[in-house]
Amino acid sequence: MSDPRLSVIQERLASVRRMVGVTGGKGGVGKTLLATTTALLLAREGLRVGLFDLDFAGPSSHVILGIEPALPREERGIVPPEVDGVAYLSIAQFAKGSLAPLRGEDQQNILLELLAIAQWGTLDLLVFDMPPGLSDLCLDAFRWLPRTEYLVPTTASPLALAVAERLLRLLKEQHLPLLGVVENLAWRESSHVAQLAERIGAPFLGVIHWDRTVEETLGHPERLIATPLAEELRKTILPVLVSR
Amino acid sequence: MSDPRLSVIQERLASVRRMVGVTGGKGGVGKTLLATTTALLLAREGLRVGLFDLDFAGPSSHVILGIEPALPREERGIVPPEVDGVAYLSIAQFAKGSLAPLRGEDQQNILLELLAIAQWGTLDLLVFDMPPGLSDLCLDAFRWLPRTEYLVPTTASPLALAVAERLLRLLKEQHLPLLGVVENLAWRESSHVAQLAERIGAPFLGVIHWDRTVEETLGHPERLIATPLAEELRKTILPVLVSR
Amino acid sequence: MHEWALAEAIVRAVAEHAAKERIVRVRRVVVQIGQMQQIQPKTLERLVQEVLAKEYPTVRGAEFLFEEEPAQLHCRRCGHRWMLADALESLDPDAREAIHFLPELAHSYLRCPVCRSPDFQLLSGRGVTIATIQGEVEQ
Amino acid sequence: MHEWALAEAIVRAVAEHAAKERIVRVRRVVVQIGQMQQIQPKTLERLVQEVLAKEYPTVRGAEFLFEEEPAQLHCRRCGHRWMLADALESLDPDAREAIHFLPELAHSYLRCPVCRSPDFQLLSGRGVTIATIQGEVEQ
Ligand SMILES: Nc1ncnc2c1ncn2[C@@H]1O[C@H](COP(=O)(O)OP(=O)(O)O)[C@@H](O)[C@H]1O
Ligand SMILES: Nc1ncnc2c1ncn2[C@@H]1O[C@H](COP(=O)(O)OP(=O)(O)O)[C@@H](O)[C@H]1O
Ligand SMILES: [Mg+2]
Ligand SMILES: [Mg+2]
Ligand SMILES: [Mg+2]
Ligand SMILES: [Mg+2]
Ligand code: NI
Ligand code: NI
Ligand SMILES: [Zn+2]
Ligand SMILES: [Zn+2]
Repeated sequence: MSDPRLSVIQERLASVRRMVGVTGGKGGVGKTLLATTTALLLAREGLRVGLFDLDFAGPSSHVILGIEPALPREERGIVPPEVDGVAYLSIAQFAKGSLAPLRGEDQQNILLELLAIAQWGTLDLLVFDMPPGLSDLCLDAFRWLPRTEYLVPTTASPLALAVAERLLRLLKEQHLPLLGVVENLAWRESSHVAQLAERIGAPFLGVIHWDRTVEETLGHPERLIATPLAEELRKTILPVLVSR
Repeated sequence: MSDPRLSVIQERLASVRRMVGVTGGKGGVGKTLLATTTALLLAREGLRVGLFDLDFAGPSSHVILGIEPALPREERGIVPPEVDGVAYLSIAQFAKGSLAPLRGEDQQNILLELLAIAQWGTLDLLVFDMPPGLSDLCLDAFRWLPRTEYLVPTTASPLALAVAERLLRLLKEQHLPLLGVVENLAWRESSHVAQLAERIGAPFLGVIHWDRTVEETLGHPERLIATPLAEELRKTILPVLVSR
Repeated sequence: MHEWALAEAIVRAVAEHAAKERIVRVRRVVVQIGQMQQIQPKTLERLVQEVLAKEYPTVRGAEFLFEEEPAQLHCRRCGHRWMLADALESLDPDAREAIHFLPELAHSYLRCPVCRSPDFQLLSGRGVTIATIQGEVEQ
Repeated sequence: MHEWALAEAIVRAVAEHAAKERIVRVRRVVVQIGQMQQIQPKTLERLVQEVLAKEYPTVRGAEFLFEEEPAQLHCRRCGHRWMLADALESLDPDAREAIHFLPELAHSYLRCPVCRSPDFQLLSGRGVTIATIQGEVEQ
């Protein structure tokens, strides 16, 4: 017998119009900050937005949102609570402070369980904050969340570019929807990211600069969406998410 | 029957005096850059040093070393080639450009295979560049490389601190040797990392500043070890590695 | 009741299986409930009937049997195998609740009784699985 | 010859097993060689004897049998199962060499024949395993 949870995933996401995975291979390129800020901004644009932190081995979006994670309410499953206008789900809501290391197979089980029990309801957009590394979660998203469109932030550092390139080639090879590449944490002019996008044949969405003011605002969504970073997100990322 | 590879791991590492894992939970805190630069610096101090890139899902140390990865020579196993005085092993030497995503169980198998076949010979110190996330590789290092002493770089960002704290508590709970915590990528005064170390009861080794010059030197070890970053590593990290 | 979501998953999985195997009427379904997930068979039974009341004509009327599956764990570090038995009962309610939702969170609250490692595997008794589906096949 | 390292692993594992089970003289060992790793039984046989020439008195003189184990793969995305057969032969030498060292690198060079996914599992035929150890136990 196949796993009964597989039989309800599509049902649970049936009223979610679009799914967007923020991924990039490398850690520290800003996936979590961009995914979270983007979700907050979209909610202010009047869209019904969800944010699902898929970094089960190292969740951190709750720190940006500034919440004390608590168990979601139960109703025909669990209902992702609304945080600053965003329906929000993270393993931190279940594990609180004490999250032990989780192997890939455990992460896979957690993903499946949460997909089976989370009642997202009607959403215009569900944003996935993906973990670093091309590993289990990335493959599981490919098979269980095939509608996901990908946004790939990377820095211009050769270390990040090498990993981003592998990921982009994989998305292309597997014919997965690729919204585009963004350069993040820019602190000087560079054309490396734009060139990579061009070489791969991926849309280049623009540059997000290193914003010295953003760190103070972590934990304070209202202040976060008023930063220069948020302003740049409005110009680079929001158009591809709001347009269609 | 147990896996025959398990029977030779200790033998292969029998002449390695110390093993040091650079780990930190979060991606992008500088694990790879610090592990690689530290290995290069130690080699210049006259120590016999090895560097083993354990980030099988996103290797990048070869980019810092500036090598075109090639298959290691075979002799009673494989012999990690010497790169700038450092015995070096990375999955990039086998996979070249085309590394597909690897699940945790595949990474575990790769670790076991490489531990079984790599002939490190006599080393004063073997440095492990660990992957981000508290996941398979971290748990496998605990069980198969129990002598490993850990160095934990983190930035002062609350996002990185949250993950570093979980990791440090785990190392403490499991009574694993903890060399200390370093603040990396510092661009302004902050006492958060020092305070975390104090709270956990871990040695605080000092601060490594964000170095604007380092990016140009990636791929050029001789230039990398002449940067302000390398100078700071000599003061913070080298003492705990050379001393004993 | 997050159990409702699992009850629906079970019913849908049975209905899908029936459709695929050309079963026109499901007679009997055996469901195993892993001890880790701490779900009451009575609760799941009631919720399965609630789900069935609305849809799924091929499954309605089937007898559902719920069996509790004991949890067995295996330490990856020292090789020790053990039964969970009533280790869950000694945990505080928050920990039990977390494991109720996500059995993998057991790694945060339990340790190998021999070597204290959190690196153990859930061999059995994790969650809800369907063991048997019997019914009448289309002629 | 990186195979030497694996031959040593096999011999040490047999010697450890013998010591634990109080086998004073190992008679017969069956080793399976996974097809993925593309190791010649003849080569492994020779290297095992080379290793044995130096140490391991309880194992020396034992008969070693090497069996090739066909590789079976299973696609996690579409569920397809297939035998590797001679798919390896059609790869370029670099790819074969990479898989020879690290069978997991097959994910970089092979795809599911049905859905083209790189997300498959090596069910069997990965690498070197010991199937049987027979010998005389201490009285
Ligand atoms: N544009 C930016 N300006 C300033 N800081 C940033 C920017 N993007 C990311 N950061 C910071 O960089 C660090 C890594 O970002 P994070 O979102 O956690 O990356 P990832 O999720 O890819 O690992 C965090 O401390 C975050 O606050
Ligand atoms: N002290 C520093 N000064 C400047 N750049 C740094 C410093 N430490 C790390 N970096 C850069 O930050 C990025 C992340 O570092 P990396 O070593 O890849 O982190 P990790 O291995 O933890 O993911 C890289 O582009 C690296 O060159
Ligand atoms: Mg992140
Ligand atoms: Mg790294
Ligand atoms: Mg409950
Ligand atoms: Mg060869
Ligand atoms: Ni419940
Ligand atoms: Ni070989
Ligand atoms: Zn144990
Ligand atoms: Zn397939």
